[in-house]
Amino acid sequence: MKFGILVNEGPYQHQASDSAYQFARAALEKGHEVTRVFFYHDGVYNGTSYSVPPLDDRQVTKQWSELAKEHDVDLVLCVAACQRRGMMDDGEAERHGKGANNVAEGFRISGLGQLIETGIQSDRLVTFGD
Amino acid sequence: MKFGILVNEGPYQHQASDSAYQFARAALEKGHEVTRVFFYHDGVYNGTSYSVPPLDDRQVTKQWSELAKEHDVDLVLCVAACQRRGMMDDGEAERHGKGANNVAEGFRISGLGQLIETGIQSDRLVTFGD
Amino acid sequence: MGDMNEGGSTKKFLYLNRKAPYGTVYALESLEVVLIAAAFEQDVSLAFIDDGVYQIIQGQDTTGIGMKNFSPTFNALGDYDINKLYVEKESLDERGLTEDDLMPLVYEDEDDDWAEKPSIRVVSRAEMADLMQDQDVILSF
Amino acid sequence: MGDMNEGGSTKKFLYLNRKAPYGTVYALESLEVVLIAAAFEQDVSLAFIDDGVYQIIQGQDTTGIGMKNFSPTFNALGDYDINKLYVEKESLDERGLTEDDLMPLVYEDEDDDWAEKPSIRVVSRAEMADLMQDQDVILSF
Amino acid sequence: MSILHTVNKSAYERNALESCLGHTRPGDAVLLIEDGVISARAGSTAGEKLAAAMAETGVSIYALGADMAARGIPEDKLVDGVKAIDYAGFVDLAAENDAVEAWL
Amino acid sequence: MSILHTVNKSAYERNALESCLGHTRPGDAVLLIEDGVISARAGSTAGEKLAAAMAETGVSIYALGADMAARGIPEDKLVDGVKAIDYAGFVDLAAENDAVEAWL
Repeated sequence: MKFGILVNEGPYQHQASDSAYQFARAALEKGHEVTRVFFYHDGVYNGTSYSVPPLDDRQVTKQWSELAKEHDVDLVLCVAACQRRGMMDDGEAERHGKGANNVAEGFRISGLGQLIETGIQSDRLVTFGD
Repeated sequence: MKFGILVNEGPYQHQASDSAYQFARAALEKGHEVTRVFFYHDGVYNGTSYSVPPLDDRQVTKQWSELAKEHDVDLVLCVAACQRRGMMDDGEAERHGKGANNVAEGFRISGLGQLIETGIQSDRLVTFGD
Repeated sequence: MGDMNEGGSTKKFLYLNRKAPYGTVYALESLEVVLIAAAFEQDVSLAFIDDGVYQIIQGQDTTGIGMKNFSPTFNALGDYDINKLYVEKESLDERGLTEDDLMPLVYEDEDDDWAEKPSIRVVSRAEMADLMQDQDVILSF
Repeated sequence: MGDMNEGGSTKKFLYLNRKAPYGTVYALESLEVVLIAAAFEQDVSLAFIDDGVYQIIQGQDTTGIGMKNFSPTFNALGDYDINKLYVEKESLDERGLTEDDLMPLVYEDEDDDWAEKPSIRVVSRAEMADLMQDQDVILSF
Repeated sequence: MSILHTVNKSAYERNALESCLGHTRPGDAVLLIEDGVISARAGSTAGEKLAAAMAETGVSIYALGADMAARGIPEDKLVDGVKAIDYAGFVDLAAENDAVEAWL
Repeated sequence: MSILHTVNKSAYERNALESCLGHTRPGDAVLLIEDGVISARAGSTAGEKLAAAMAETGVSIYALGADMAARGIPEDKLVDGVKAIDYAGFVDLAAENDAVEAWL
């Protein structure tokens, strides 16, 4: 079965991203496909490459990056949410003439259409938020 | 009277930062002093220089920077919260060997002790959160 | 925007709005998804329950809080063929609100000589529960 | 850490904990402030009401959710002279909890030959309300 | 001693207002801000509870006008006894009371 | 048709569980995750409401074991009829029902 996942909150403040990650891992372990994780609202902060959590804490961004690499999961950060919240890839930084790429490996910035597309193309869309 | 302000949430997702800003403005207009605004938890995202909100939306970070400049308000981002959430000044970027300065003008990164100090030195501490 | 629906399938999408506007961004960013969704030619419904009914209340004036009043955007939904806005009666009642307190949202029915019709349908909690059962994708923020 | 309290004044600080641990970060980051506060030699109290009582429940095991179990840190508070942890009885009752379900937090009383004493004081809602009236600074997260 | 309590969430969504009202003392002030103002609309179930609490607890209840306007609540739709104030009034309340307690 | 409803907040803090239970149909499943598991502790006021809802609505109630453990709730302290499951069980529920509805 194809699962799409929506994450509405950033890392650390809420458990949403942790729960989504555990769900994605479990789905993959059961042989399902996780087509895309769409990060909306504060969820885009999950993709920051600038995070340096304490060593004894979970490394939220790194976990997602590794999941994407291992299982070819598409991690999409909503572009409009990124603009409000200070997340930039090279293209965005160049377009706005400020900032620098702070998007971690395995994540990409794209439009809200990717969320609708996930809803259409996956068998189930599972949402995690506050 | 001396007011200290604590902001627990980032910009846009919650109204906390907006309410805190309006409160600070009103306090200053009435002749009070706003000694410090301490940004904790996701509140540290208020200090990102990488934000490019839509032009018809409020510019949260810029408003704070201007307030700090006009009224000499100390805007402090909690260092531990910054590390988890990907906010860095030059010193932090150098220390961790990654990232770049994404702290906006008028904000500085410092320790939680600054929050306690604000509680001690101000007449009232007013908290805004989720 | 052309045919964005590559798979060709049409699904029923329900947008579940349970939160008040302005205190959190969810109401605004939900509406932004709905507007994008219009290009995908899916079957779109919006549900307003609990404090979500305040999203479409009349007379919103955000001057004093420095935020943009996005409620006029709801008027545009009809032009995008999004005209099924279900509002739960029990949620209105609890809050001391009636349908008259809501914005008079309308659309033009192309199957009925472009007659102007109301987009808002006040339904009971039981009807709202039935509506949910009938969906393929339910989005909550 | 020396005398961090430059002004020389001592204020009464109350940390208001109303949220469950792990679902949100507030419980953990509140505790981090309390630990820092210890260096400032203020009069510190902690209040646990509503779901906040779950922060000091026994037997927390976070293995399955991939997060760090920070509840052992509460054991260290006594060493920092933070030994006034007020827990609201009504909040425990509602949730089907008793004092026995909480961690047995203690401190050594230097004024009583270092006798080990409980840090947790279960109080009524009315007593909690009185406690709040007695504070200079109330921190909520 | 008296406390200014702030409540920023609706009584329909969260228990913050109820918990706050259970911890006030006569002479305290409760200020509804952000989504909290929704609880103060007349003719609502939360509004009735608020009216009862005012009578029972001897606290004064305020609502931030800017947040009421954003949520389409005119002053004449406020529960009797709740006073609409602006941010300057918020600052005054914070100064007049001895401490500010946020019910987040 | 059936729905898997997820509730991630405690019934003491928010109205999500109550609102969810008012919108279920017989055959639906409700899964308590994160702070939501607090509602399922036996001997609590929320637990009693949950038991009543199960009897009245014909829904199945589940709680995520990992979140229960983190909050110190052992399986034998669950309200009768609530089933503890792991993340794999969560995935199964999402697959078995026709849609997943998050009560955020």
